[in-house]
Amino acid sequence: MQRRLQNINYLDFVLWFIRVSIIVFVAWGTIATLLDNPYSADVWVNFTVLGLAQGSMYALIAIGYTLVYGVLFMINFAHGEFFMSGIMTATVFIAGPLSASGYLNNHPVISLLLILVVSMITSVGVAILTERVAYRPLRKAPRLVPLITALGASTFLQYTFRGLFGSEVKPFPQVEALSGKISFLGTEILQTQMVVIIATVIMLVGLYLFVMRTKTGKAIRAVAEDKDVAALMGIDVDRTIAITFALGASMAGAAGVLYALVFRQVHFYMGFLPGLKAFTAAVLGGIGSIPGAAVGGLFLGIFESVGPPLFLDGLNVPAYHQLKDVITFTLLVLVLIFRPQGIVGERLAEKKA
Amino acid sequence: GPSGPAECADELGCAEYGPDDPIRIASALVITGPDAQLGLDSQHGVEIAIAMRGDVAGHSVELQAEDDGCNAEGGQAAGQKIVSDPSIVAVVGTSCSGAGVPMSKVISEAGYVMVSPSNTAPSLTDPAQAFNPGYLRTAHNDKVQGAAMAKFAYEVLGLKTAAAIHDGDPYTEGLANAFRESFEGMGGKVVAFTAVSKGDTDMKPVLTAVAASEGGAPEFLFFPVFTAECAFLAKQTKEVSGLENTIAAAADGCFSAAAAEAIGEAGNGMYFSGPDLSFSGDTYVTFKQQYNTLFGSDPISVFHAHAFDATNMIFDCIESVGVTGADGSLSVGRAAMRTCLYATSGFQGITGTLTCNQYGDCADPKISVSILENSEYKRIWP
Amino acid sequence: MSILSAKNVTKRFGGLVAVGNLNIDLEEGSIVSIIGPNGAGKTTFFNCVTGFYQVTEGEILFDGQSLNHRSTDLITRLGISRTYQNIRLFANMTTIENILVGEHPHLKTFWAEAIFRTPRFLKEEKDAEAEARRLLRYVGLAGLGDSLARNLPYGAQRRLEIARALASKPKLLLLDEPTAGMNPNESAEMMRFIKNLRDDLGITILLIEHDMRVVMGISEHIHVLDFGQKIAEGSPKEIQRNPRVIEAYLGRGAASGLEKQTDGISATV
Amino acid sequence: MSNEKKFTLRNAINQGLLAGLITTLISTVGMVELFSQRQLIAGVMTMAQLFIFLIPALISFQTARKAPKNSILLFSAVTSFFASLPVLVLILLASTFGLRRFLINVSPSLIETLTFGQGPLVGSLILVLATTAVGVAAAFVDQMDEKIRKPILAGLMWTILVGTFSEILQERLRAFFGIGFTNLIIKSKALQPVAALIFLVVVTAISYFWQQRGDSIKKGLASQSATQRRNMTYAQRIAFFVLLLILPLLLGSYLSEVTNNVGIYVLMGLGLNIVVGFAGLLDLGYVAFFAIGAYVMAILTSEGFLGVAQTSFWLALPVSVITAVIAGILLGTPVLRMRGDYLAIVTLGFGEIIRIMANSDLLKPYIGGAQGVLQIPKPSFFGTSLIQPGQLYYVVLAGVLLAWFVSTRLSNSRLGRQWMAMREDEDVAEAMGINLVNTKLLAFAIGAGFSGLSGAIFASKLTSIFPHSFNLLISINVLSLIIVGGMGSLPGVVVGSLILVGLPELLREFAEFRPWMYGALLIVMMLAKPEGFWPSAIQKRELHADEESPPVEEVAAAD
Amino acid sequence: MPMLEVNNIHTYYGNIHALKGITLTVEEGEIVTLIGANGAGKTTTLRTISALLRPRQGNVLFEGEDISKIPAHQMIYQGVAMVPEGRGIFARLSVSENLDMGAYSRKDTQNLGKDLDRVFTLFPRLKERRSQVAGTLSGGEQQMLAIGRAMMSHPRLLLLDEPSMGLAPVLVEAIFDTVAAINKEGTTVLLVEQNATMALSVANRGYVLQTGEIVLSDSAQNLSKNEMVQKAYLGME
Ligand SMILES: Nc1ncnc2c1ncn2[C@@H]1O[C@H](COP(=O)(O)OP(=O)(O)OP(=O)(O)O)[C@@H](O)[C@H]1O
Ligand SMILES: Nc1ncnc2c1ncn2[C@@H]1O[C@H](COP(=O)(O)OP(=O)(O)OP(=O)(O)O)[C@@H](O)[C@H]1O
Ligand SMILES: [Mg+2]
Ligand SMILES: [Mg+2]
Repeated sequence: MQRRLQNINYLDFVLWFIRVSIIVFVAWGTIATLLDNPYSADVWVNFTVLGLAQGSMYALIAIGYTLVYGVLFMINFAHGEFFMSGIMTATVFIAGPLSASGYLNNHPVISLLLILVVSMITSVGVAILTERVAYRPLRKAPRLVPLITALGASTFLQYTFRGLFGSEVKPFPQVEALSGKISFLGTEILQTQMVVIIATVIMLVGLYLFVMRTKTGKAIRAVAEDKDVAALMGIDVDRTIAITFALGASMAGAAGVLYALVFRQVHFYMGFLPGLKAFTAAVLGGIGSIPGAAVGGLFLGIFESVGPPLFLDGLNVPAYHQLKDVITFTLLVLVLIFRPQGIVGERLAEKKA
Repeated sequence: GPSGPAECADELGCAEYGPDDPIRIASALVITGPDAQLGLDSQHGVEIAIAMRGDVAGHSVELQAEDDGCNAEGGQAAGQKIVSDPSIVAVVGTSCSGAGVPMSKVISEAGYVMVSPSNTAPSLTDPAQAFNPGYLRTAHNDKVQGAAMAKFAYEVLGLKTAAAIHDGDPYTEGLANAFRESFEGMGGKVVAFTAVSKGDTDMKPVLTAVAASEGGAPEFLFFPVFTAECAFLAKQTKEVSGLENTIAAAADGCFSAAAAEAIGEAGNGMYFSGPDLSFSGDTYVTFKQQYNTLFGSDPISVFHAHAFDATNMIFDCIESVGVTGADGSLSVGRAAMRTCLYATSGFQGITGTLTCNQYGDCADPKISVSILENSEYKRIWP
Repeated sequence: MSILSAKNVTKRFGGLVAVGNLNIDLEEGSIVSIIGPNGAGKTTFFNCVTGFYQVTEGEILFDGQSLNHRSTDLITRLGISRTYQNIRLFANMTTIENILVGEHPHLKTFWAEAIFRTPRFLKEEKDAEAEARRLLRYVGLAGLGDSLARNLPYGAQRRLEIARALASKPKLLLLDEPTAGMNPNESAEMMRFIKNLRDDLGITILLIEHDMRVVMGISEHIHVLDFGQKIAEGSPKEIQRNPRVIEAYLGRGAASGLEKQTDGISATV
Repeated sequence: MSNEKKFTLRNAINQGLLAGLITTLISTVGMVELFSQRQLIAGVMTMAQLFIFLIPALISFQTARKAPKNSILLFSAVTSFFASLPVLVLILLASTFGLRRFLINVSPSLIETLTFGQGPLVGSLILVLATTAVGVAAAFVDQMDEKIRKPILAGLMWTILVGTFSEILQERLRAFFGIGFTNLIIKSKALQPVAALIFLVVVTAISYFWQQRGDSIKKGLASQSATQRRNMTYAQRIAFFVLLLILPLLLGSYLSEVTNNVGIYVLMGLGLNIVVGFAGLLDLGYVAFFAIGAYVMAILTSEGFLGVAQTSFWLALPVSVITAVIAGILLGTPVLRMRGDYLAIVTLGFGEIIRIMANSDLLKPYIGGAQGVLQIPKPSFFGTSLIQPGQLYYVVLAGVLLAWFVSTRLSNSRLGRQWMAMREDEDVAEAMGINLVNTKLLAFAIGAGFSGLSGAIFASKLTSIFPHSFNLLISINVLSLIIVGGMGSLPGVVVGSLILVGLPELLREFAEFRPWMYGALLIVMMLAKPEGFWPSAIQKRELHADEESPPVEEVAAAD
Repeated sequence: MPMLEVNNIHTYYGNIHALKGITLTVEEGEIVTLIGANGAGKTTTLRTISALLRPRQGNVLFEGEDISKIPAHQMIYQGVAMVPEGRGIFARLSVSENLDMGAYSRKDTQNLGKDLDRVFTLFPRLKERRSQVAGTLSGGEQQMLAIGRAMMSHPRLLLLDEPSMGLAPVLVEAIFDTVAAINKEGTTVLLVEQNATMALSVANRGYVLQTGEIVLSDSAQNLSKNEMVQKAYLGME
């Protein structure tokens, strides 16, 4: 034991110090808040459910990051723009006119399906084009290079859509059929949020099954491991990668519709922050893992919602909701110090020689 | 000689134009990034002012449009660019106060003059803080608007508890603070003063927390933020338990046709403070028509009118201080321009009757409150 | 005195016992091999010695000092260095730079001295480079100092890896399958080279190999692992005839082939 | 080459359609309209027209090179004809449906620009004919002898460039030669036709003669003795330093301002280059240290109510740098064990945390919150306040030179090798006796120091700082510029900054399309030069080492 | 007509001229081996045949058809499968998923069961570990899996790149037995090996490669008697 202590180095010491201080701080804040008891139990449940709904959206977007990362080991910063492009297009060309003509609320199911299809198709189209132009030629380049083109593609797409549709916030019509509240886990929740949670679960499970069970899914996983060998098996690597992008983008396109249903407005810049959050969620859960993206997204959503009041309210921090992202990222650091591979990520082998 | 060009005798130099040269003014507004609609809208105002005015002092007018990027470095760079061009006589800008601070310094040191259509930060016209000679604005000072909204809520609506939310932008933060100070000063209670972040979409946690404030759910909720966040807040306020009876209000950052459309039905009965844009005059009707033909929509934000006025103030001064030579050339003294602009008084603009003080506050500080009904703003107070 | 001794070393990965209760003692100046089927835990043992893994149980002593809980850099500073089963050079650095990195534990100057180019720094750099070139010659790569490591042919890369390992002036050198992927001729050459290392420089050598001609040709002592356990140890002759080893590892064909060959080979080395 | 596919008419059509689609995109996002009034060459060509014809011309040029030898003109004509079709469709749709309801920039004036003000029918005809003509012309140029083609292309390119940057040129010309002379060449941003023609001819001629004589000059250079060449480089170096010293005089205040901005990014880039380029630690939150440097400078020197000390710039400078270094170590520690992309996201988080904290109501009483810190004085030097960009330039230059010096010295030292080894293989580096903790922290600390220095200069240059100036985009921009320049390469940092910071600044005229162009530029540049514009010696070695390393036999013979 | 005909191929890595005109043939039903020192170009030859690399000059004919221009992922449909150097198993897929990937190109899914049985009969170890994640298999097991996976595509020509590398002697024997068995079942094999002794003992013919060129070709028996081969590759002096 004594020798053990002797050998704990500076780094371990500091890391422990950080862990302990974050935990102490969080505990202190939490206790102070709970003693103060500013919110009733209902409110806490409410916070959690709200976080759940928001987290579902992150999870859907995070899937795209994770899929692409799994296959190309590349952070696709343009993914947030795939999300934006689909719903922007669907809003301008479909939702707007449909709502203006009154068709939307008379035939909500057909309309929503139409919106969903257009959004997903646009997102997928943009994704495939981006992959073809900005990533495929660079597959053999150093890893940071596609990262930079991704950043370039992100800006380019934002401003392309801004140029096409204008810079103002565009309203997305309220769908009457989904406008009420229903009760869920003992609290009132918006129907749209319920839709988000349910749709997310369905899509995540569907995607997981697709990737684990189908031939194409297995091909994706094989390409992720070794492109040359996958080609030897008869897998068309370029096509498979394009499919991966398309899958991720279709999730993003769907997430766009859910986003629009809940928040009822779209904007050319709307992909940036959710994209960043989803990326954080993907890493938090363990990048490269589909369940990881789901767990990471939910975790992030809930922490964003519950974290600030729980940890900061009792400490009398002014305007503590501002510090939401501080909490998020601190949490991320904490998680990654404890589990460098993310919450459910596969353990990257211990150092191996 | 008698047929020669106009001579310049101004201590700060002149902007000089040949007989056929256009007069050049610059704009420095935010036209990129997430806040672009604010600046684009103002820039449209300038463009329409130019189009509607026709020739100024016998010369056509050309606009040099710059981007202030809504940040300090963008303002400084745009300023440097502008002052390196001696043919520019005056500047309409900036959009954002943050860009205005360094830019006003550059402009001032170079002897130029700028009129901002949308800077509202008190510091810019405060000689103890960031005021520089050569800086004026047609936008009102935050202090005025915050106080007006507080007065409306406390005295007109008779509400005793309120909450305010800003988004960390210097503008919204300043306004929310001004509101709080006035409201508390009058005896009201601010039960929650909090903030969201720019780019946030899910406001429900914040709103839920506000609803559950220690002092009880506020009767009045003021969030003077910009369109996107404003629309999110407006819609979600209706969806949060506990805030059903709270009266929501926003400010001019969210006072536009586009905002009204973005908020949609949720905005019914919401109050908006802003410069008194009764805009009843014929000018505004023409203005709107022009806007539609040129840009394909109604104005997308609020400060187009201030930009329009700022531009016309500049034109008026060019006409009054410009010296036309015998050959038709024009020389506009820079110090004279400044003096003229600071001396503006009783100027009839869309935004009201403007009179500038010595630190460049020109706005007709009439703040009105409108109510939104079926996507139409209706002025109700005063 | 034994330079390295592993005492009841166990390494587990989850439920898997990669190395179980292993005891190994290494005479200073000897050449010792570890053999065993794939996945027997040989490389894992190397990783435990060099600090890549922390042992789950037991203790490894080097020169009487415990290596437990020491990080790899400290262990290298004590005088152990190694090569890797899959070559791991600094691929985008030149050969000389690779060796210079290997010399790291013996360089003393502070980084700020580099900024001001103090005489001490200049001298040290000069000496270090001279030493690196000497090592390069020693492993037979003279003239290749400025090529990038990744452009070297396979065999040259193996030798460069050894040169880099030697640069830290180790007392104990661990070689993980140094002749993998070499043909018999090249292997024989590598064998001679390894033997010289010990004879010229007095470095103790611990070797993992699957090529029995190499193992039997140069080892003075052999440990055989299977499923993390030591199933036999002894001189090459003893090991070749050990029925358990033949069963688990050598296979009857190879064993009988070896009987014939080993004498011939060791005679030529 | 034998493996190349035949280029058919079908390919030509596809190429044409692609070109047309790009042109249509440029039109629908609003770029064409923005420049419809902007004269490139007065009365001859507007910038909008350049945009309409440039892509078809380039692609026809491409087609001409691939087409079968006997039908080059036909192929180019087909390509450029089809290039006009998508635009035609746009015109058609716009004039029949109210496309503008959806696509905000498809305005009547855009259609007017696209149809040259001649109404949809005649205008479309003109468009098709003109595009085809341009394509055929491009093919003609391609057919010319290389000796003539290259000079002509050079002439055209330079003329267009001069027209594009006319605003800045105009200002500089005016400063040096007065307004009368300037107006002969450039008037209200438009190149005057006669001047343009003269310029075109002169550049073409120079380029022609340079090509003719160039070889012999190069040969002459090559035949010089080593000492002669060394003297050359000494002379060059001295000339270069003199140029650096007098640069603000040549540039004037606006370009000096641009140079200063570039310099501030170079300084940051040099720091991040140590972290990412040398040590291989992907840091996306690098702006944090920039912010810390800036805030320390601001709080220490501000004359406003937040200023605590009102010290001088020179006193505050080392404090800023040291604070940034300490922050580098503090923030570096928890991420020491993280690798690759995990590191990236966590550092990104740190950057955001710093910005959010600076912006928060929590710290507002101390550092101003959203309202920032105002009234920061500019540095003064022996009593003169360095107000002008041309004066501040020297402060920036000194900072850059210092960082450059330290970077070079370190990269050629033991520490530099430690960083590289760590970048290549962390585990093995550690097994070589390298203490990863110290090595990484040194990289973080030195990188943070440069960034802090940069931030401090930034704060006093701006005289007011706001949290918004320290957002993620800065980190991204700095990372991009070191990759565009060439990872690990010091001159690359400068080149990258010029391209990604200087160029957008000079292209202010593109207004709201600057980010759009920036995005496109990043993609195009990385596709064209994945290794960067000025790759480091190592990377060059990687690319060319193949020729150097002797064949296998020699190695075998060596022992 | 030979099954595989490689005509004077030149392959480059960037500027490295790795193959300098390799010409070889493989007849149906044969086992042909390529031997040579490190870096001689054996792997490069196999990668060129399987279209992972493109020759700059020369061509490859499979059953008379030029295959040097079809994409790599089409090769398996032609009947050519390769076991790459270092095994190339999909480490995070399970053993049976790896085998499935081997059958990715198969259209006749109803016959898969039979082939799976064949693989499992040949390698009972794989059957035991069917659901284990492949990355945790031992080296020898991984090699078996790689060969089994290639067999799942029912190739007519199997390219094997150093199947015995890094394996314990006992496994080396097993692997060569397997190669012989596969060949008996009708698969033609082109085998690259460092372990020339073993390779020549199972092969019909062999080629000797030196720095990108073929320096010798003969029947396996003659090669193992050849003095140069003995000296250089069989470790006999
Ligand atoms: N990081 C790790 N996590 C889990 N299991 C591991 C890890 N490293 C090694 N193992 C397992 O430990 C066992 C021993 O592996 P090791 O690499 O030591 O074998 P080896 O004797 O070197 O074999 P070979 O001769 O094939 O190289 C194997 O079953 C291997 O899968
Ligand atoms: N990816 C690559 N980039 C550059 N050069 C390469 C690459 N792969 C192989 N080479 C070079 O090509 C030549 C032939 O290599 P190849 O791998 O075909 O040899 P080999 O005969 O299979 O050798 P080994 O027995 O080591 O497997 C060698 O000189 C090698 O260095
Ligand atoms: Mg091993
Ligand atoms: Mg090989």
